Amino acid sequence: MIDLDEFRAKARDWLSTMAGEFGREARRGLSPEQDLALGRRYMAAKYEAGFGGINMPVEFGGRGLSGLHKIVFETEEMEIGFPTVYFGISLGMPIPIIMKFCEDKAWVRERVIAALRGEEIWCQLFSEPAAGSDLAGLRMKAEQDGNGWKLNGQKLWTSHAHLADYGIIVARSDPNVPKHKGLTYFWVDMHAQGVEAKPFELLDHEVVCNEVFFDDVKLTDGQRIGPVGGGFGVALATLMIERYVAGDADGFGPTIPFFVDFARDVELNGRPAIEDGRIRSAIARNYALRNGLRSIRDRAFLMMEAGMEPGPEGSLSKLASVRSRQKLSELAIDLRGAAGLAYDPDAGSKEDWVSSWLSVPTGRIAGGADEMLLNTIAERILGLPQDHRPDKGVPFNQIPA
Amino acid sequence: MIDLDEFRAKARDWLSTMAGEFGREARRGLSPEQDLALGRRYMAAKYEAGFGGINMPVEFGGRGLSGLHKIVFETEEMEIGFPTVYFGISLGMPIPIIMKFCEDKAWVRERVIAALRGEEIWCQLFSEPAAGSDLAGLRMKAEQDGNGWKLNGQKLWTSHAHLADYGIIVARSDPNVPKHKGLTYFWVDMHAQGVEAKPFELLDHEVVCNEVFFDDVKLTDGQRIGPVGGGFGVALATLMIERYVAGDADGFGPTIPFFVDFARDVELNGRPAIEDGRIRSAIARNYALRNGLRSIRDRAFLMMEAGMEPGPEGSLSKLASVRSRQKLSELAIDLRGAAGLAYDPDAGSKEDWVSSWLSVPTGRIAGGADEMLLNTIAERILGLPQDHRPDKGVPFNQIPA
Amino acid sequence: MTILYDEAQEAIAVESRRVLDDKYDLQRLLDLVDVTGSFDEELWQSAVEQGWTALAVPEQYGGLGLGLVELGLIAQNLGALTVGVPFLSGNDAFVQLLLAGSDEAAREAWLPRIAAGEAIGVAALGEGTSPFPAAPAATVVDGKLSGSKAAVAGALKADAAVVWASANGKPALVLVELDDTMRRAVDSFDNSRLYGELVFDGAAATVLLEGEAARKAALKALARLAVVTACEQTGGGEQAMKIARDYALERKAFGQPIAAFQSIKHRIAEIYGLVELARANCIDAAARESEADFVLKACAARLSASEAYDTAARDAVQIHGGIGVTWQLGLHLHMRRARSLSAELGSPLFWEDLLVSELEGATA
Amino acid sequence: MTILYDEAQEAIAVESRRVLDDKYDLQRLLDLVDVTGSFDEELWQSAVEQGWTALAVPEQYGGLGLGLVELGLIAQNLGALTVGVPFLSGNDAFVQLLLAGSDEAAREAWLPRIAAGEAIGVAALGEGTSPFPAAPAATVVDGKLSGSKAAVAGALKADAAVVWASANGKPALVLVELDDTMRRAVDSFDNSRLYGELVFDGAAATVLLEGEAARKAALKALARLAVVTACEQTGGGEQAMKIARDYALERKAFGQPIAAFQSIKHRIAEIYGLVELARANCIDAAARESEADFVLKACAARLSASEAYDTAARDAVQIHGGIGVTWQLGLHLHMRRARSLSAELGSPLFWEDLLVSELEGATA
Repeated sequence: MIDLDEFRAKARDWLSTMAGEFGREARRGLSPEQDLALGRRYMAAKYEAGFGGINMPVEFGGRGLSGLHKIVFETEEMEIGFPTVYFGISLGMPIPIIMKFCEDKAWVRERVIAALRGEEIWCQLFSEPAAGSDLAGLRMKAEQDGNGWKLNGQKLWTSHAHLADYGIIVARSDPNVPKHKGLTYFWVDMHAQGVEAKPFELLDHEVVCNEVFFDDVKLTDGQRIGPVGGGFGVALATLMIERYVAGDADGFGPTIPFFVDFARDVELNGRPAIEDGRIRSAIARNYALRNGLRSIRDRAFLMMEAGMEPGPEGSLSKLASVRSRQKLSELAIDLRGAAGLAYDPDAGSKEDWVSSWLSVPTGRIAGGADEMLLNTIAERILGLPQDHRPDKGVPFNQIPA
Repeated sequence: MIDLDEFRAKARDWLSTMAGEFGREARRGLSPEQDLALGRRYMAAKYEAGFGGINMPVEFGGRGLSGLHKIVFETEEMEIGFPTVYFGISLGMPIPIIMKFCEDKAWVRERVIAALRGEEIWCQLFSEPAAGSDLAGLRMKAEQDGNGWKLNGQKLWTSHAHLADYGIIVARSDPNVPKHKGLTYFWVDMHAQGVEAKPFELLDHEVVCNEVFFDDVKLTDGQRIGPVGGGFGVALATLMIERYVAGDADGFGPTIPFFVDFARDVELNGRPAIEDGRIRSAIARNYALRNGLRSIRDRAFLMMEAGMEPGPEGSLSKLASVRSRQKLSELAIDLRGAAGLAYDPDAGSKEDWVSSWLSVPTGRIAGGADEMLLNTIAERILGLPQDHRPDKGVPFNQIPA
Repeated sequence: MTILYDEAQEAIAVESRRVLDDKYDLQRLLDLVDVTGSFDEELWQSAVEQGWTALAVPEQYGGLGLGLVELGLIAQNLGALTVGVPFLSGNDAFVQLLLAGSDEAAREAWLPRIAAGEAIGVAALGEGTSPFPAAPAATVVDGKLSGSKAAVAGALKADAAVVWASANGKPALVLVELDDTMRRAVDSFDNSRLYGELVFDGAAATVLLEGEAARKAALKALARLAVVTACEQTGGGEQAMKIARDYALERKAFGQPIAAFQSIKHRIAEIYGLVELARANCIDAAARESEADFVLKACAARLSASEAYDTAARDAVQIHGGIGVTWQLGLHLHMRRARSLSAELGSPLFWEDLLVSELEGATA
Repeated sequence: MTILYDEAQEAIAVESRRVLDDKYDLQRLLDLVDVTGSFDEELWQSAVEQGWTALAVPEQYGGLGLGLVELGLIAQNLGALTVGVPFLSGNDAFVQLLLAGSDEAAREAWLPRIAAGEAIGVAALGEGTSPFPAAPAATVVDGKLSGSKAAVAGALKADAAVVWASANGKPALVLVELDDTMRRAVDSFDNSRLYGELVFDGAAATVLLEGEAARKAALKALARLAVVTACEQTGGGEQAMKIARDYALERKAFGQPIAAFQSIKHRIAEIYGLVELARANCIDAAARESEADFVLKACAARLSASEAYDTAARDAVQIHGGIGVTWQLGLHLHMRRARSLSAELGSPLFWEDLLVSELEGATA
């Protein structure tokens, strides 16, 4: 297998040749449709260049390298701001799940390659209006229908569902057993009769999430993934895949050097703000926090490289980095006083404090709200008791709504 | 009734004549025994001067003035640092309770006057090893014994029990009913056969709290306060008395002006620390917090004076002020760096940062831990649900220990 | 002045809230967010009809002659509903500065129109990042004002401004009509605040006050602006707290309302504490306008109210989970307003510094 | 240097903890708190026997020639048990400063004795409230040192010090034997740190380094001291967190372990996060000693470890309720140690400023 440093060098070379056509600058001012089209072309180019499906098995069209190779590539790729956002979930969870669970290998290989090339997009239909943090509380109904199944109900928060060709979905196949036990997992064709995705706007006008309605949508039993009633287990396996995805110590917001430059420019009491103790404190504290997160990540990489299981402290990354980003963004805006009131909707959240501040609440919720992450740390790492759960062991249809 | 301003003026006059004999300076270097003896003499002088039992009924030996008069006097009194600490609980809860509930009025009058003059001290025997925040979880056993009762068990955290002549106590008279329902309330003679108070040290060597053991201690039924099984109600009434006692916006620690003076003296990077933004922030934030608490208190006084019920926001006082004191004390010590390591055990916690810092954890727990205060605000003021309580409605002797 | 509300004040609080609740329209507010220069004209008309513009104008100029306490009660209700009319505090600062000067003609010209809702005034004190520069760069020479002043709420629709400027090497407060003034509109994340920089290029300016008298009057006007804004922030914080509480009681997860989880429950209790401290500081400050420590108290109100609203808005969104970050729910209106009210009068750091300076003055 | 521990390092961590656990005696530690000039002699003897004094001394001077990573592992264990022997970090700084200079005779005289546990050294850098004054007031004239240096851990028992002083108008590092030096003992809230001010009145001083070379060596020694101390703080924080966790699992209220209440549960999880960030920064810094950004990384370790220990100690006491504030439980040993380790190397504010200065240097 190609050595990591050599791989990084190759990746950098290739990425730098792509920056002009597909990078941050090339995307400025594009409509969402144009940006998606650009993204599809970039994915195809990436696949041709041998950087698609880096750690996926060769038999499915991947490159058969390690997860570390993938992380190295993506870290470099993120710097340049390519239009990859549409394909992250698609390739992150649904594709690995169908590779792992679906039996028709030829069909899977077709799907994987189409997804890697940006030709097809998959979405993940988990959350519902009454089932967010409490995933097992979902109500989407899956009924036996002849040899197959019939889906009825509503999903919510489904990212990119309006762009998606396929989806993975968890539904309730048996309401008479406790809630974790009555779920079954399927893949669905998003173009099938009865599926309707309605995108809606987030607080910064971003259109990513959808309500998705299922009205008597027919599935074959071949679309089932895992056993009947075993859907919660497959869902957990799906979510576990997220665990080793590269985080960002800056919480996907501006970096500390970016803040330092800002604090040199902006004035406080007629002097550069960076001379003020409060600003120095904010810089130092946030630097220390993010340096710690980077050190944790680096150690995890080294352990994976050495064939060891990384420590559980990796679960701090999103929790700590996004909160750090939120506070620093607020401070930056306030520091500018009346001059901080302006907003440029086209600015990116890594380069603009207002954009960062407006989109950060989504980051604190997506992929596990702070409160759920704290529970996970407390329960799984520290062995503290689960919260009281009145719904535990109660048949789903007897839990008061 | 004497007007408040006139009363304040009279109180100030009298207090200033007492400062030399009984004030902070006079107490410096005294042994605990000497300080207590001085305190008893001060209480007697106060009673003679007409400032004892300010808001207690005249029939019991009090002065029959309003609660506001009492608060005005005590605010002035606190400034001078008299040795009143031994009598605060005694006069604060047990004496009002016996005035309210005991039927032998002549006996009550004797006790009240003796307590006001500092001749007798009462303690409050509530908490136990397994019953702190969860008072109703107490285990002290009260068994019917002929016409009277017999107490067996242990109390904990009883302030001044080793100095006390009498106490009020809650005990479990019936373990077969849910825990709030099986309690009965009594007064006890602390010199009776079988009572043993063992004082112990807190982390700053202060000796206030006791373990108190009861070994077949006999009581008459006349010592019962309230109905059999009605002890929890009387206990709550006792705790409610605390509610309108004057708080201290400085959390019984150093004031903001004291910190300002300190921050002018201490150097940071070769300049007075007060010029640094972080120090200015700490001053401003803590000033704003404490000014808010003072405004809440002043408004409560005015409402009481106008015959209205003050708002529930008074319950913030201890929670907010003691946390503010803790953080500011830590900052002050750290600011001095290596020079902040010295400790003078004789210094008071309103005038010395290390003393304040060492004793502040007790303040965060005594009179309701932060967590309990937040629960009270959430449940009683905001109408949020009670925590899950697996012991609710379960007979006491069936709750797993 | 007492810190207990009298009956008339209680009535103002209740009645103004009723009017606002009647007029409240979430969709209208959402529509305003993205359009620079937009505000809620319908609601403003009601405000004028209700006499809110006349409230703190002296009776001799056609006003009701009421004070900071009453104004604060209205501001609190405006804040609670994140209304799209940014004129109350600016008008008041404008009125106060005219009253502080000695130009009776200017007062007679403007105050009745302000009271009647026919004109809108602002105080333009800040420049760059500073809400109150010691030596303003805007300069008056021979009655002509040049220079630019930082974005002020309401500026895009204002008819006149009192401007903090330099004249003859000393600071001064000058009155300027804005008919011909260039306004650099700010495309903001909270557009119904009508933010605009004012750019003066030889505008006719009447000097109201000069030197130390001007500085004192400007500082006091800024402090009063801070108190009115703090009331607005307190109202916003309280409302965000209540929205979070109601949602936490209704939303269930794991078989119980999420309010039963202490991470939610205690957080709401902490916000309650911040809101009550802010309210207490606002009441205290409003009652001490004529005292020597008014600026100090105003700083305390400003700081605690900014913290309360900021925390309430941030946590309310977080407590809502996914639904909290949707455009349509509109909870982001509180998040936006919390930030805009915090930034528009200068950062908390400015107010911390000012508070300590006042405290140092008092204890020196 | 890698940031994964190798087998030898893992062994040091496990073995040193075993030795310390064997020797741990709460009552002995409690007895030390109030007695100025006391320390845990028995434990110190074990430390010497275990070779911890020789650990980071080069082999040519009778040491084991190991580095900061190994030292940090021992420090972490010392911190976990709030031991009463304050010599590890001071010895190390003393050794490092002798190594930085070029006085081979001094090295040969002192390093073998330090390694053998026969002598104790300290670095006396601070004065007044500053842990590292730019222009030290202590002055060397004609080989005689005068002036006083701020309290240093271990000073009351130290045999020699490297002192940050001024010589010929330039900063210098000088070696002084302390036999005849007056030590102003500090009656402290954490007496087993053996704090004493050193008061020099014409003590014989050997100049090790002068000028910019001295400044660089002193800053690097201070940074290394900060990393060793940060490891000690991290160990203390982790232990306080575990004590709180164990108590919360065992203590019941309202019919369930208090750990089931989110206010307790989430607080412990937050402390876990702080401890892991501190550990990660310590590991990172220890591995970068020879890099240009070592001081920067040391500042990060110092700041996050101070915060972690402070929070862990404060919250552990609070989580314990009443029992937590008793003398006899001894949890206050963590509270005291958290404070003393935070203050003895200068306040967090100093380290914040230093971190930003380093960062500004790096990104300028």
